[in-house]
Amino acid sequence: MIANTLTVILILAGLVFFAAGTAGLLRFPDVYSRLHALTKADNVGLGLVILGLMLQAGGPADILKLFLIWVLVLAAGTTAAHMVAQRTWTHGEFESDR
Amino acid sequence: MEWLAQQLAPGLIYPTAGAILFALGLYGLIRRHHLVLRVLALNIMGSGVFMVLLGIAARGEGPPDPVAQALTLTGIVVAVSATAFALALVVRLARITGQAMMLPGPPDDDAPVDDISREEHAPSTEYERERRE
Amino acid sequence: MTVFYLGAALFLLATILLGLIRVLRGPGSGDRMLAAQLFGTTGVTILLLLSLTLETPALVDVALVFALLAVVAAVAFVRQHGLPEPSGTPIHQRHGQKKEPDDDR
Amino acid sequence: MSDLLLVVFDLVLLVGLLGVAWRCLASTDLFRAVVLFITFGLLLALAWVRLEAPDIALAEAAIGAGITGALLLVTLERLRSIAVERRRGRPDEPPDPAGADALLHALHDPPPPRRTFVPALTFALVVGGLMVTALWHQPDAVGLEPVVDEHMGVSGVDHPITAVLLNFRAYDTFLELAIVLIALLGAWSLGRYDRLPARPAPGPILPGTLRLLVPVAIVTGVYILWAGSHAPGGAFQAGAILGAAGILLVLARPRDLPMAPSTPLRLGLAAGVGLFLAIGIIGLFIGPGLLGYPPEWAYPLIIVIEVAATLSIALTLVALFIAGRPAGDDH
Amino acid sequence: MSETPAAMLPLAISGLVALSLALAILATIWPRQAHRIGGYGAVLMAAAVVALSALFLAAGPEPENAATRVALGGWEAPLGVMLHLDGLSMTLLVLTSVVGMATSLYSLGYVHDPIERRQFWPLWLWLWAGLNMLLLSGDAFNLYISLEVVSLSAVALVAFTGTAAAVSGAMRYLLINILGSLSFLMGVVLLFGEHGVLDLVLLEARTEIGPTERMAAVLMTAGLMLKAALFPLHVWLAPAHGSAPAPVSAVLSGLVVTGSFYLILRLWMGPFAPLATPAFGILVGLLGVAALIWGSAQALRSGRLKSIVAYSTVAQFGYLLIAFPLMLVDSEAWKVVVFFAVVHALAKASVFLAAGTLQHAAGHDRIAEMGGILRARGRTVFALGLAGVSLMGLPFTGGFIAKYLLLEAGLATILAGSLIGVLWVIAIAGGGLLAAGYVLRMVAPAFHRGPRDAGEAVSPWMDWVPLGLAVVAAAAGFAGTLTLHTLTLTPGAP
Repeated sequence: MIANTLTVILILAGLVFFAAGTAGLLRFPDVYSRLHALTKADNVGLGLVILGLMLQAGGPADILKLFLIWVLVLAAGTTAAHMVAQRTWTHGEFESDR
Repeated sequence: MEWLAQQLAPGLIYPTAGAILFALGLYGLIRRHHLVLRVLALNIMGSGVFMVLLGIAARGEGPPDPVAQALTLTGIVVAVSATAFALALVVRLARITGQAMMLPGPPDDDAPVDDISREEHAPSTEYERERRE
Repeated sequence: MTVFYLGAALFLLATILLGLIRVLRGPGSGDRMLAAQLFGTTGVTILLLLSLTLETPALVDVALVFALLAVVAAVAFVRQHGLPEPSGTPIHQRHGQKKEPDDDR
Repeated sequence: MSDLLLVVFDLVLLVGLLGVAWRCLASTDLFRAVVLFITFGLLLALAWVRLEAPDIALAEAAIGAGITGALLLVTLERLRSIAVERRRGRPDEPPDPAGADALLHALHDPPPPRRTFVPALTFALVVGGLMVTALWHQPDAVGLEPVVDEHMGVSGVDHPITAVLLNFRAYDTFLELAIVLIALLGAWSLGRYDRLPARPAPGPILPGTLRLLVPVAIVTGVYILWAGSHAPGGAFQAGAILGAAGILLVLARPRDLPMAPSTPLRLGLAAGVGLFLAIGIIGLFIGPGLLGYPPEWAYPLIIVIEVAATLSIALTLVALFIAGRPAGDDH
Repeated sequence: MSETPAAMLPLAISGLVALSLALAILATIWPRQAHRIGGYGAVLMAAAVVALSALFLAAGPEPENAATRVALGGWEAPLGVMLHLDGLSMTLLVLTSVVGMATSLYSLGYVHDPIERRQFWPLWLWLWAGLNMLLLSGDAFNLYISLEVVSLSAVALVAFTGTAAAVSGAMRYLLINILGSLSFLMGVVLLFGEHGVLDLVLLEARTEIGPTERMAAVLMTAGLMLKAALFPLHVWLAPAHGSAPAPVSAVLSGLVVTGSFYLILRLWMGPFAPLATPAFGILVGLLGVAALIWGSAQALRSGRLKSIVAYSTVAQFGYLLIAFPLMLVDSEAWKVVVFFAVVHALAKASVFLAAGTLQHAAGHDRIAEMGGILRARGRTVFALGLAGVSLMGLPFTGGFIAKYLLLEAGLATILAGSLIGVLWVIAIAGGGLLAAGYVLRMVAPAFHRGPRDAGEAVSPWMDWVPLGLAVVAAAAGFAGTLTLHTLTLTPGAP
């Protein structure tokens, strides 16, 4: 019973961060600040949701798989954010948008 | 309320959405002239067909029909290979004609004729010379 | 509990549709790519929640694959210029093609 | 309550799908269309999940997110570099006027003329409308599910979809592997790569991430291949995942890509198809028929074919991504 | 093997499928030997098909059990995929093997460059395997997959020369092919949704007139008409066939387009038979007449040898459309249509191969400037003329018998009271006249006085194969009774 309430609380917290991420994506003025919206949403938002789901997970295998998913999304998020920032910084805004 | 829930069963909504996607892709294929957009339109039409197929398979209570899912899987792999070949052809066309648009035009009868059987068109001779450079 | 998971999944789906505004309006293509990356992450979360709602553990594998391949699109976007043009094709040799442009970037 | 939420989820998902598809086809900027198409693939995977087809969601995730997105983005870049090259005007050739706005043409498609709007719209509406009416007149579930269940015992695997794919309708799957191979042969006949120079990434981030991701991708691919016999998964999803890992390596090439000599590469490419046919011919003589397996040998033979198919598909998808045959092929 | 021929037939059918696929895979694995695999394989395949037809004729005395159905992998109809062999597919299989062998031998001389050989032969053998599977398959989704195999390899071969015209023609052909395949697949999905069965014979038993059947019929027929370049949807044919290598154009015009027409016939004789109303027949007939007129006009106007022949394909396929209304009235007319398609495929393939030889010799294929070449190369021009005569349908050729039987069917419709039959009769006779127009246009420069110029040296294959195929096309007239007898062994045909 406690697990259920804990899961609900954790998932709700995660949703807050996802909402923050999307709001940031829409509201922030330029690419570099929007990067924060992206990285916040996945490493913390997803992290909380996965913590919540770990409580419901069956055996240790599921818990490890969920943890692996979180690590992979972390890697993807950071790499994408870094490379987009680096390319935008070196090449300026992309010419295809004029 | 019951009628509404019965009408909105996934077995009916998804095939309808699939048919709309098919028509949308068809519309895009006819209207847009850029080849990459036309390839995207064909992919969207394909996804529409698979949505109709899987929507039909999901009708009724029991688990969905595995034959339909196997057909969809086969269809998706065929779609991705056709797309990959089409994109390679688009790049080759852009390299030769300088643009990636497919404007409807009559076949030009005086286009230079290239005959792979003739001697001066043999690529191996040019390939040898290029490797010697 | 499944109602709660479904409500959360619905909320996340709404955030994706909201994020589409950035894709449509986003001035730079970098913004669009970021939005796509965010959708990937949100998609992974929705899949995890749905795996509990529909009681199909296989969806965790789907989420795993999504998480794994989210980076491919991002890398393809950033390092697009990785692949030069194929050169000597059987018949084009005589079309007087210049050596393909070496990668300056 | 929960099925009401499910219906709302369906409606929101489908509205999103149709909206993304419409905006993707209506956008004048090619890059935006490709990003919208990648999002379309993601929403499509959610639709397959909602239709209780985890196998298809897995394939859509592996192929949509991994292969098609990267393929489209690289195609756009190639079109751009061709346009830049023509616009710069080759020294031996006067810059052709078409080249001036070639850059614009390359990644920008002007909105189409008004005159084709009405006929195209009416034609699409008629086709769509007739189809929807036909679909709404169809009876309820009439699938082959009971027939498949009946024969599951003999099929040699526990997962119905893998049974249908590799045993009941093995002929379709065989031809599908052939189609992937033919697409590659077609792409190879268009161009050749003499060498693919190494392009190490500027910073440590990308190589580091690749060192983490590629091994995990390979392990995941093998896991999904193995899971295919009793749970959603199988040769095509695994092949697409390994293919995507290969595409990652091709994009971030630490060293020169080896221009593999022709025969081993072609053996690898045709391994799936060749082994499938060989086992099929054996089945013709000692088994129930062409592409059939003697019942007690079904499981091991299916596993052998799936492993070969996974390797072939992964190799073929990476080669299709490069879209040029290796120089080793020509001398 | 003491078993009766009927028992051997299923083994032979599976063996033929396995053989054609094995050849294609071998050529893909060893590209350096691909041309040898292709050459010997072509002869082997032709021999296998002849043996199969001998078995088929021996096994099928009475038409009822003539349709041999092979369950692949031992799984019966609703679950597994069934191979289906009857008179109709047997006749077209023999046609495919004859034209295929001729084209393969011709390609030995035509594609002589080592680099190109390695790419040409695997694609061509996959195309041939795809055609064999298309003709043998009895399962709706399997037909879609075979169509994809044929389409992708055909497009890759059209783009083979790599010129701007070839690649843009191939791109247009690919887009139209994928569109046709998707619309065909949507038709299959609708039928599967309605009946839950994919096998054509089972579908035929279950279909009745309803919205789904009508929509599926429209979608599948439209998809196949796109692929067969039948009149209103023929826009891709001339650029694709005109700029492809000669053996590829011969196969495209002869076999790929005929294969799509075969599928239309199979569907409208099988699952969609109840849907064929007289009004629909007349509409298709009018399309046929329009195709005849438009195709012939373009052929008479065009300046290049290959595009004349490509436009003549559109025109001659007008005949197949005209035959639809005839089939509704006189149920035996479908055999005549198939016989006409067989003769047309043979003649068209030999004309394309002869045109390829002349183009190789002259370096271009503008008729106005080819007088010297035509005068010098008597053998190829004779092949061109002989096949052209068969296209025109002069007496003693296969074309004549086909058109005579078509005229007979046309007259039967007039006697049956429908006045539109007069239009069909005029169109059939007029079509032959127009065909005479553009065939003579191709051959006429040879009779003008002027210098002879043998042009580029031509390999013996390229010299003799067109002549051989032209003789076979003309001799098809004498094989009429045998072909019509084989066609009668199609159960379920009206």
